[in-house]
Amino acid sequence: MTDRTMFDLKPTDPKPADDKYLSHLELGEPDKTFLDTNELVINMGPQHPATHGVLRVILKLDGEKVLGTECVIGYLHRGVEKIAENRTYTMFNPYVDRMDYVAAVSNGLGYCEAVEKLLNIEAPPRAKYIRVILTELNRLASHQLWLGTHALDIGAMTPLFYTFRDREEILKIFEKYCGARLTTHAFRIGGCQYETYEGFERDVIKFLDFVPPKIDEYEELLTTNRIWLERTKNVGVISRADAIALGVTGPVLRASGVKWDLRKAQPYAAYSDFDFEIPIGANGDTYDRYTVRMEEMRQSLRIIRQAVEKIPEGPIMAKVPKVMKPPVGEIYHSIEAPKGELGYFIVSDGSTQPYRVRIRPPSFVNLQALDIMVRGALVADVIAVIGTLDIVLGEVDR
Amino acid sequence: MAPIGTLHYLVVAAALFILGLIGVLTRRNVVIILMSIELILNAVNLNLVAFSRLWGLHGQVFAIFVITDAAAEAAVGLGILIAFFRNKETVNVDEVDLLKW
Amino acid sequence: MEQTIQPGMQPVATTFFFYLLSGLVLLSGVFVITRKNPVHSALALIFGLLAQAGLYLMLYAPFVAGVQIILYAGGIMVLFLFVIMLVNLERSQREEQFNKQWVIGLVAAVALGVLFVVVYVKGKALFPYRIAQPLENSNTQQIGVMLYGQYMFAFEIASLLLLVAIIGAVVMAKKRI
Amino acid sequence: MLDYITSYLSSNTTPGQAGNVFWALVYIMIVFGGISVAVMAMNWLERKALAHFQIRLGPMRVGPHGLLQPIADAIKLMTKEDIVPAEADKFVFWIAPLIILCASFAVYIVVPFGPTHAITDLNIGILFMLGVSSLSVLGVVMAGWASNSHYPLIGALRSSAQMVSYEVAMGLAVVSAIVMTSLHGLGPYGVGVGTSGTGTLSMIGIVQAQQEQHVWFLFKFFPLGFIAFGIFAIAMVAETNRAPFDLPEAESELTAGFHTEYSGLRWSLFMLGEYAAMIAVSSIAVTLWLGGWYRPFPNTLTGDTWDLVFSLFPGLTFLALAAIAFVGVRRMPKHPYFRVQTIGLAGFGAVLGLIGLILFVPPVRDRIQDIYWFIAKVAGFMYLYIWYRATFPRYRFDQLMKVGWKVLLPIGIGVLILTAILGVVL
Repeated sequence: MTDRTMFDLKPTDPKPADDKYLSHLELGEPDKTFLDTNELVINMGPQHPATHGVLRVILKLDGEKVLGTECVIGYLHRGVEKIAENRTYTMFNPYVDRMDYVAAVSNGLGYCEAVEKLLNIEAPPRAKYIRVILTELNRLASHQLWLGTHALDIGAMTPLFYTFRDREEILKIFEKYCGARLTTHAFRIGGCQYETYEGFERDVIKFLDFVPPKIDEYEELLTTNRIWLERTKNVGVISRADAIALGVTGPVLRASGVKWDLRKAQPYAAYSDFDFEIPIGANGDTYDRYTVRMEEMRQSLRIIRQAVEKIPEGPIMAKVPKVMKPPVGEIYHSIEAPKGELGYFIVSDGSTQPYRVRIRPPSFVNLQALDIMVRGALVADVIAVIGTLDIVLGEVDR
Repeated sequence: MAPIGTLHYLVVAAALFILGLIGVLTRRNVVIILMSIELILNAVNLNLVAFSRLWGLHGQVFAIFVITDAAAEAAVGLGILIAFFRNKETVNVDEVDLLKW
Repeated sequence: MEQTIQPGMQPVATTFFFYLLSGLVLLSGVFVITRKNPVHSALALIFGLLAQAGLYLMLYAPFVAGVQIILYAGGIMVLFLFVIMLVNLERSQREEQFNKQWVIGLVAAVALGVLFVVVYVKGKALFPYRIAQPLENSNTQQIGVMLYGQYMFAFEIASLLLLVAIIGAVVMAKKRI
Repeated sequence: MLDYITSYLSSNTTPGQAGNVFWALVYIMIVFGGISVAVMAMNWLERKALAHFQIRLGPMRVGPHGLLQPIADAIKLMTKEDIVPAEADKFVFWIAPLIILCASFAVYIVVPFGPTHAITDLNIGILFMLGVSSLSVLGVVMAGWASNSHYPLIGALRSSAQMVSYEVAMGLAVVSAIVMTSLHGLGPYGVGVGTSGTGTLSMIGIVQAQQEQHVWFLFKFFPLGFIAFGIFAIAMVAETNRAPFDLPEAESELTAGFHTEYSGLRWSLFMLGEYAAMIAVSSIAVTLWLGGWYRPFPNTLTGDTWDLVFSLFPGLTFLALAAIAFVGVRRMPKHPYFRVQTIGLAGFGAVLGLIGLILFVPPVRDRIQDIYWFIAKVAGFMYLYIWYRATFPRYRFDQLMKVGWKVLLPIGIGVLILTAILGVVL
């Protein structure tokens, strides 16, 4: 088994020219190890149960210790940005749902608001409130899915089923509201297409009463579990400075102790109307990211409750021209998606189709931190860290 | 066929000993030489246990000591082997031709 | 001694099992020293050692058989791992397996074998067909009493030996202590 | 010949000790067949229980409540293509699952289901069990190496390190139980050497020692016996590679660990071996600390009445199972589609009830007692295995090693020393 394979590389060997991936790896001189045998280079993914889709990570291992990683992405690339150049603004709206498919509502919100900014129109207040409610519900669903899969990666099977059970309630509300569960296409440029259905508020309130005990239940299974603590504390630590330097956003950034949340920093939709906290962590390890997300779930519930109570009456759609021809110019608008800052940079040439759309997906940027977080850790930590980064490959590859 | 007596076991032990000896003398791979030494020690053990059927349990007690010894020998032998492998990247005995490195 | 308690296990088909087990022992011995692939050698060694444990059982030495199984399972395990770690199989398959003195080695070994045979044939009186039947039922207890009684000192020395071996192995194998 | 067969029936030893080859073979077949059935039942129970922990239903389609699922799985696995990787070492690849299977089944030779219900009683019983069960690590390493693939190799190396380390803690816990056998109330296995104070390694002897000392070793020198049992209970989970110590086959890290490259029948042999090993180590725990085949309170709740009460348990258990089956029949949807399933479940319940009634017949009742209590205790452990799997996350490899060497081993040594000291002092 010490046979040379095409991936085996000794530090003194000249780098094989044909291996284009490994040639980027700048691992430096690895520590001299117990046996000084060859390092093992293994390929985690793209078909691996714990890489959350089709992420391929090339791991360079010394026994179980990770010397370096290289992410290979693009297995789910569908050219979303290029497609945008051949669609009108309205037609492109459903495509963004397919990026972060577990938080489709957030994607739609970001895109709609960006185009609204470009068109210089504003959605009516009721639409904004509906948007907040649905987006926060979606954040909850996304975090629940993250928790289930993350726990499954670390070996706790059971939370997955609990979170999926409760996520189902959210999806039911989505389904009732707009007919779709996953790729909702809930919002339109200029507001919402659908008025809330009869009993929407009641359903949401019921859900708000239903879910806090469930969140406590997840915490009961994990938060004080010794094995969970050992697996997550001081694992995948990323310092405040590193996190900022790498452009990491969302719960990953907040767990490192940076109080940065676009909902507070540059409020969009109706977020300035609500009162909520931004949970932050201290150490920037996997456990902090876990607690931050758990707390975020509760804060989301708080926001939803306020929104449902204060929801104004009125129109849900602003006056939008039938044929959208935004003035020549460019716009960058970003929102706090469940995974971090989701930004849309749209260049308009004055025609019905955008000249260029560039999307800044949070998962893509957060994934950069993987290498820093797992260097020197063990293989099992790579799994935990991939889980804790909460990446969605649809969004990374677009 | 004659009933199986002590002599039968002794013959097996002798044959095993010779096999081990051939292994030690002719193989180049240290790991296999260590295995051959195990064979030799086991031949000795078989002798001891066979004799213990004639003269009481002392042979079995001694066999246990031999097994202990074999464990110690394997540990030290493999330790030397690692130290050697680290420097020469080989486990062949006839390449051990330096007294120091 | 205590014939009143239990008759002890009666072995069945002694001759058959003797030839089967000793055949296995010798065959695996041959495999150990002839295989090119060291993993196969280690595998053969395990089978040989287990068959030998069977021979010990036939010799009314269950405790030694148990120790053989339990120690060698771990011991050979380690050998296995070392083979996997240290031996570059592809290279070793191409390499010469036997050293240059194999003729001398073979001659010496055969000479020794002849010596054994001579001793056994001449000294048949030394090894009578007598089967003193030690009490199999309390074999372990008797060995325990002997180990902690008569052989106490040797036992302690053995434990010291193991300690020295552990320390020695660690010192030699570890680069930085 | 007939005499040879019938003569054993009047003896009160195991067939191995009586030297009766016929009955020994019969026992071997019964035990191995029973274990195979138990593994299949365990397969179904684990899936059902795990499913209910996780608010799912588990298998429901094949047979009523998925009762025929294990059989369907077995057929599927047997007819599946058996893939051998092209670069694999064919012979080692072929033999590895067999080694695991043999190692985990050979252990049952000495498991005492009752004072006479064991294949044989070896003088080195527990030593034999530990030794043979530790042989399965060889199969694991061979499987991982022979696959000639990275994930299986890492899985195999992890597994070997794990099993070897936890064996040490396990051995220490076992030794402290063996020390307890030597203390007082020496039975037929303790005397006979001339020197009192030697204990026994024989599995039957260990259980009898607990009977003679009027205490399960779990409660002896409280809490020492308890701690030793705890160490064993942790180590045995690690030894069988089950959650939370299932690193060798950590699904999310190493896809499937050492058996990644296996498929079909060979893979099912690994599973069979794993479950058989789980039952085997649970049997060790039951024998050493939980009084083996003895019913609860054999010394305090004595007398004919209590004997009768406890002897009704086996039948009552089966009747309870039958009742559960009939409740299931009642709750079946009244739809023609479910008619076959309803009839099947009713039939299954009827068979269970019939077995329960047969177990009330006095001769059967008295003979089945030991086996029943032994299996009931082992079943408790089996449930624990499932419970662990549903509850715990997985340890990381270095943490696993830390637990083994830095926690369990020192505690084990301490418990052993304290047990010996208390044994001398008391």
